[in-house]
Amino acid sequence: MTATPHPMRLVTIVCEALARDLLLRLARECGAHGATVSPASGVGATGERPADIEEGANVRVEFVVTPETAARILERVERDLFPRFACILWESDVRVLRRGKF
Amino acid sequence: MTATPHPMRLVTIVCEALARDLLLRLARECGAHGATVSPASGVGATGERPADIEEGANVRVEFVVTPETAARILERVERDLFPRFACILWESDVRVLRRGKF
Amino acid sequence: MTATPHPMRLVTIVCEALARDLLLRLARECGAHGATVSPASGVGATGERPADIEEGANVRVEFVVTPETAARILERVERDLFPRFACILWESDVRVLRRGKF
Amino acid sequence: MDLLEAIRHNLLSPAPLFFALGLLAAAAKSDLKLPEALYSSLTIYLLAAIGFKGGAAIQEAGLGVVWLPVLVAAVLSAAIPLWTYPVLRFLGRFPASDAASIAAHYGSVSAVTFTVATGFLANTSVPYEGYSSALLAIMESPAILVGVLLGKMTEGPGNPGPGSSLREVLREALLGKSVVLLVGALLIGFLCGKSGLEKVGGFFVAPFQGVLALFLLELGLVAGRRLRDLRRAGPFLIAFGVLIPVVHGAVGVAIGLTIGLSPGGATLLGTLCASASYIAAPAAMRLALPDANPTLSLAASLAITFPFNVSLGIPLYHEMAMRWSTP
Amino acid sequence: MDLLEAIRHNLLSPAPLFFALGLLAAAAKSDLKLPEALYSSLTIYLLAAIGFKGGAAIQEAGLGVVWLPVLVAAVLSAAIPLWTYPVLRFLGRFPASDAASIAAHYGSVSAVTFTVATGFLANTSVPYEGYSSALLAIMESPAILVGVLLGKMTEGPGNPGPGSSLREVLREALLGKSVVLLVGALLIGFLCGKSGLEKVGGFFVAPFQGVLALFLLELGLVAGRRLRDLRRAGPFLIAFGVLIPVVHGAVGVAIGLTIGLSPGGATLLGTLCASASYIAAPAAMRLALPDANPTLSLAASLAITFPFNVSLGIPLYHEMAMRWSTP
Amino acid sequence: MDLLEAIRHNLLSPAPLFFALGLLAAAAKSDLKLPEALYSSLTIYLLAAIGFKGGAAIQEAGLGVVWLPVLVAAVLSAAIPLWTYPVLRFLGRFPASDAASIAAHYGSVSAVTFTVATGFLANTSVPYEGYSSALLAIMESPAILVGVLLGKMTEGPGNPGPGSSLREVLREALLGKSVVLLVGALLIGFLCGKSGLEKVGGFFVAPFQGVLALFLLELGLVAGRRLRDLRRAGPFLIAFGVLIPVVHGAVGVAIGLTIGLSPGGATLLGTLCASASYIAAPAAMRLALPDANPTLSLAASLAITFPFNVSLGIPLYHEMAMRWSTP
Ligand SMILES: Nc1ncnc2c1ncn2[C@@H]1O[C@H](COP(=O)(O)O)[C@@H](O)[C@H]1O
Ligand SMILES: Nc1ncnc2c1ncn2[C@@H]1O[C@H](COP(=O)(O)O)[C@@H](O)[C@H]1O
Ligand SMILES: Nc1ncnc2c1ncn2[C@@H]1O[C@H](COP(=O)(O)O)[C@@H](O)[C@H]1O
Ligand code: NA
Ligand code: NA
Ligand code: NA
Repeated sequence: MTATPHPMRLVTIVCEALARDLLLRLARECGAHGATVSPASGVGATGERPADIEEGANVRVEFVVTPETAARILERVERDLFPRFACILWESDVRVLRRGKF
Repeated sequence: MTATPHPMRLVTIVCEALARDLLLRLARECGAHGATVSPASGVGATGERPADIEEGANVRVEFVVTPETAARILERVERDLFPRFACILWESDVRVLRRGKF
Repeated sequence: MTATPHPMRLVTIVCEALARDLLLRLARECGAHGATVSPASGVGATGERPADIEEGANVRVEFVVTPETAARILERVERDLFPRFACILWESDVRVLRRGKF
Repeated sequence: MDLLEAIRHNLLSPAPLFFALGLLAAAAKSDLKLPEALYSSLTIYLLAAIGFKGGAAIQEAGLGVVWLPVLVAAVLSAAIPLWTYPVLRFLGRFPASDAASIAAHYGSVSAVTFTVATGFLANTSVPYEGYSSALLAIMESPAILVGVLLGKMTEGPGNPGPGSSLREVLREALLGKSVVLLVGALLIGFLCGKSGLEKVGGFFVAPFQGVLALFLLELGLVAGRRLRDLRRAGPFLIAFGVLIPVVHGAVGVAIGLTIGLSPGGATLLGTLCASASYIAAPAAMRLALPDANPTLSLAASLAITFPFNVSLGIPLYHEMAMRWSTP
Repeated sequence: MDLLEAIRHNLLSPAPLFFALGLLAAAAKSDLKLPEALYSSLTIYLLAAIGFKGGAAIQEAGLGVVWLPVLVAAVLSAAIPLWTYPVLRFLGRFPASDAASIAAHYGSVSAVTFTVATGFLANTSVPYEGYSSALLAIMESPAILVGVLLGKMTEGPGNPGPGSSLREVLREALLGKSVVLLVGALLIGFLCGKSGLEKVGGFFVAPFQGVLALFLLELGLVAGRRLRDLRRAGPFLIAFGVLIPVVHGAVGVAIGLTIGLSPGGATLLGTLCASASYIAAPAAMRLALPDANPTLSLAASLAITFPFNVSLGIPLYHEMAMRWSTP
Repeated sequence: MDLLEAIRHNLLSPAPLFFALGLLAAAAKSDLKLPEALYSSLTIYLLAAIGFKGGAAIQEAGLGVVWLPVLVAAVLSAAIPLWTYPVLRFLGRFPASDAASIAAHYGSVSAVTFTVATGFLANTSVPYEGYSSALLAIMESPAILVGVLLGKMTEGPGNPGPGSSLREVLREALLGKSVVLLVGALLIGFLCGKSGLEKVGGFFVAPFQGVLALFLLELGLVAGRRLRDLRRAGPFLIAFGVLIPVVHGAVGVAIGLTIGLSPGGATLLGTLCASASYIAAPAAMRLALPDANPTLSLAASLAITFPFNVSLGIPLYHEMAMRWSTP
C-alpha cells in the first residue's frame, strides 16, 4: 500500500481563548470536519497576551479542509471574528492522507 | 554570512497522547533526526478530545525531514497508526537553515 | 465582502524556553509586528527536552511576516541564536487576511 | 483600635504584602510567574472553599434569617450599574459600551476582596454573620445582566455575530464557572452542614489563608502587568477606581446596618458593594459587548480598585460600620 | 443505622455531592473545568497518600497478618475477568476485544471508589483493617494482564504493529504510573512506619478528604461529558454497569468475611471487587487491544458503575457485611 | 546517636525515599511523571514557605543577631567558586566556560537540600537558629555573579550576542524568580512576624514536609533521566560531585561554629556550602555563558551532589558539628 498524499488547505487561526467555541462552531458550519486546538500566548497589535490568566490567553486552532471550505472559513472569520476579537489567520497548502476525512 | 534556506518537508501528526512514544520511535526508524511535540485538544470523527484527562488528550508532533524520510513516515503512519489510533497527518513544503541537521 | 488572502511568510522557530525573550526582541528589531508562542517539548541533536522542568522545555514561536522581514529574522537567528541555544527554524509560504497588519 | 492602627494592622498581614510583592516583581520585570494551571486551581479552591463554608453557615443560621440580606444584596448588585453607567458615560465621556462594561464590573463582586475582608475581621476579632458568603454568591450575576442590557440598549442595530445574543449572555452570567462553583459549593455546604465541614476542614479551612496569600502574589503579578494600561486609561478612570468604592462601601454599610446586620456583616456588605469583579464580569462582557475595551475595565478593577480595597478600603468600611452602629 | 439511613448519610457528604455538581455542570454545558495539570496532580496526591498510609499500616499490622488477604485479593482480580468476559461476549454480544477490555476494567479497581468507602466507614465509625490499601494496590494489575490475554487469544493473526507485544503490555500493567506510585508509596510507608506518617501527616492525611471532594468534582465533569456516549452503548451495558458491581460486591464481602476480615475490611474488599478501573486499565487496554472501543469501557466504568458505587453500592456492601458477619 | 544510626534514620524518612522512588521509576522507564505546572507550583510553594518562616524567625531573633552570619554566608558563597574554578580547570581539564559554570553551581545553594537538613535536625531534636533560611536566601546570588565574571574574563573577544551583557546577568542573578520569591517572602515574614505566621501556618507550615516529599519524587524523576548524561560527564566530575561537598561542608561547619552558631545552625551552614544549585544557577549560566554545556553542571549537581547530600552528607555534616563543638 503506497501512501499518496492529496492536496488540501491548512487554515490556522490564533485568537483570544474566549473566542474558541464561537470559532469551532463557525468552522463546523462552514464544513470543517475537525479541528486541533493548542494553547498559546502571544504579542500583537493589542499588546501582550500572557497565558497565566485564561481570560487573557490565546488559542491556536488549525483546520485541515478543502479549498472551498477554507474560502468559506476565511469569509466568516473576516466578518464575525475580526471586528470583535484580537485574532489573526493564515492559510497554506498541505497534503494529507485519507482524503475522505476532510 | 547569508542565510540561504534549503527545501525540506514538514510532517505534522495529531494523535492520541497515548500514541506519542510509538510515533516518535517509528519516525526515528524512518530517519527523522528530531521532533517537536506540543499538547493539543481537538474535535474530529472520533468525537471531542478534551485535554483535561491526559488519556483523552492529543499531541501534535512535527517532524522536519527530507522528502525521502517524509515518504517513509507517511507509509508507516498509514500502516501502523491509522488503524489503531485516532490520528491525522498533513505534510507541507518548508525551507530550513542548516540542512545538515535533517 | 470577499476575503482575498495575501502572500506572506511564516517563520517557525523551536528553541529552549530560556531563549524566548531574546528571540522575541530580535524579531521585533527585524520588523515583526507580532508573535505566537506555544509550549513544546522535543527531541533533537542535543537530546531529549522534556517539558517538566521549565528550564529544559522548548518554546515554539511563530512569526507571520513579509518576505523581507523573514530574511532578516533568518539572518539574525543564524548569527545570534544558533551558536548559543538548541534551536531549529523553518520557513514556509502562507496567505493572510488583512495584509496591513504584517 | 482607631482607623490608622487598623490600616497598619491590615497592611502588615501576609495577603496584602504578597500582593505588593507581586506588583513589585512585575514592575521590576522579574521572570517570576505562576503557571497558568496554578492560577486556575487556586481560583477553584478559593471559590469552592468560600461557598462550602458559607453553605454550612446558612444551614446553621436557618433560611429564615438569611433571605432578607440575600435579597437586598441582589438588588444592590443590580442597582449599582444604574448609577455607575451615567457617571462613566456623561462625566467620564466613555462610549456607551465601555461605560456599560465598567458599570457591570463594579456592580459585580470580587471574591478575593471579600476574603481579605473576612480575614481582617477575624484578625481584629470582630464577629460577622457566617452566611455572608451567600451575599457574595448572589451578587455576582445581577450586575452583569444589567450591564449587558445597558450596553445593548444603546448599541446601534447591525450584525450582532454569533455569541452576542441575550441568551448566550444569560448563560454566561448564570452558568459561568465562578457562579457555578460558588453556588454549587454553597448548596453542598448547606446540605452537608457542620459535620460535612469538619470532614473537609483540613483542606477547605486550615490552609485557606495561606492559599489566599499565594493567590494574591499572582494577582499582584497580573495587576503589575496591567499598570502600563492605566496610563492609557487616563486620570478620570483612576479617580473613579478610588472614589466609587468609597461611595459604594458607605452605601453597603449603611444598608447592611439598616437591615439588621452586625457591624462585621455590614462591613462585608460594604466591601462587596465596593469591590469590582475581575473573574466573572470580564469574560461575560467580552462575549456580550465586544466593542467595549477589556483593558479599561480590567485595569480599573484589578490595578486600582482591588489594591485600594485590600489596603485602605476594608479598614475604612469597618470604621464606618463601627461608628454608624453605635447609637 | 439501617440501609436507607446509611445511603442518605453517604449521599449527603461532600464527596458524592461534588461529583453530582460536576455531573450537573457538565450536563448544563457550563464552562467550568479543572486544568489538566490539576487533574493529574490530584491523582498523584491521592495515590501517594493512599499508598503511604497503607504501608505504614502494614508495618503496624505485620506481614504475617497481611499476606493472606493480599493473596486472595490478587486472585480475585485475576478471576473476575474470567467470568465477566463470557457474560459480555455471549449475553451482551460484544466483539471479543471489547468484551476483554471491559472485563479487564471491572477486574481492576478504582482507587477513588475505595477512598470514598473508607470515608464512609470512618463517618459511620466502623473500624477496618488499616492495611486495606495493600489490597487496592495488588488488585490493579492482575485483571489487566488476564484481560489482555483473553483479548489476544481471540484476536485473529495479522500485523500486531508496534506496542502491542505482550512485553509492552506487561510493562504497562506493572510499570504504569498508578501502579508505580501506589506500590512505591506503600513501600515507603512500610519503611517509614508510623513516625514517618506523622511527619507528612499535615499533607497526606489532614487535607485528604477535602482533596478527594475536589477530585470528585472533576470526575463528575468528565463523567458528565461521557453521558452522551452511554446512549451509543445501549441498555445492556447500562444494566451490566449496575448489576455486576452488586454481584462482585457480594462475592468480595463473603470471601472477605471467610478469610477473617472485620466487617469493615470485608466492605472494602467488596467495594474493590465491585469497582471498575478508569485510570490504569484504559491506558493499558488502548495500547494492548487497539480494536477495543475505549468509549464503551470508560463510559460504563466512569458514568455508570462509579456513581452507582459511591452513592448506593458502598452502603449496600456494608449492609451485606454487617448481616453476614453476625452469627 | 552515632553516624551510622543517623544515616539510617535519615534514609528511612519520607523525603529521601520518595527521591529514590523517582530515581527507580525513571530508571525503569515508567511513564510516571508530574505535570510541569506541579513542578513549578511546588517550587514556588517551597520557596515562599521557607522565606516566610525565615523572615518571621529573623524578626524574633532581631537584626542585631542575624547580620554577622548573613555577611559570612554571602562571603562564603562568593568565595567558593574562586577555588572550585581552578580545580575544575586544571585538575579536571574542563574548558574555561564549563569550569566557571560548574563553580557557580557549587557556590550557589539548593533550597531543597537545606530543607531536608532542617527536617533531619527536627527529627533528631537538634535545635537550630530559626533565621537560618536568611543564609539560604543570601547565598543564592553571589556565586552566580562570581562565576559569570570568571567565565567572561577568560572568554575570547567576539560578538557576545544579545543577553550576555553583564547587566543582563546581574538582572538574572538578582531578579531571577527564586531569588525574588525567597527574599520577598523573607521580607514579608519579617514584617508580619509570628502572628502573621500563625495565620498562614495551616498552609506554609503544616503540610510542608509532605509537599517536600512529593517534590523529591519529581526531583528523583528528573535526576533519573539525567543519569545517562553522567556517563558522558566522566569519572572526574563524579568524584568531584561527591568530594567537594564534603570539603565545603567541613568548611561551612567550622566557620559556622567559629562565628557562634549552634551545632544545628553550623550543620545548616555546612549543608548550604556543600549543596549545589539546580534552579537559579542553571538559568543564569545558560544566558551568561552560552558556551558552557548545561548538561555537565546539571548532572553533577542534581544526579550526584544532591542525592549524596540528602542521604549521607547531612548526617555527616551534623556529626562534624557535634564533634567540633564539644570542647
Ligand atoms: N505577525 C504575527 N505573527 C504571529 N502571530 C501574531 C502576529 N500578529 C499577531 N499574532 C498573534 O495574534 C494575537 C492577536 O493579535 P493582535 O490582534 O495583533 O493583538 C497575538 O496575541 C499573537 O498571538
Ligand atoms: N479536519 C481537521 N483539521 C484539524 N485537525 C483535525 C481534523 N480532523 C481531525 N483532527 C484532529 O485529529 C484528531 C483525531 O481525529 P479523528 O480521528 O477524526 O477523531 C482530532 O481530535 C483533532 O485534533
Ligand atoms: N527534525 C526535527 N523536526 C522537528 N523538530 C526538531 C527537529 N530537530 C530538532 N527539533 C526541535 O528542536 C529542538 C532543538 O533541537 P537540537 O538543537 O537538535 O537539540 C528539539 O528539542 C526539537 O524540539
Ligand atoms: Na461591587
Ligand atoms: Na473490580
Ligand atoms: Na554551595
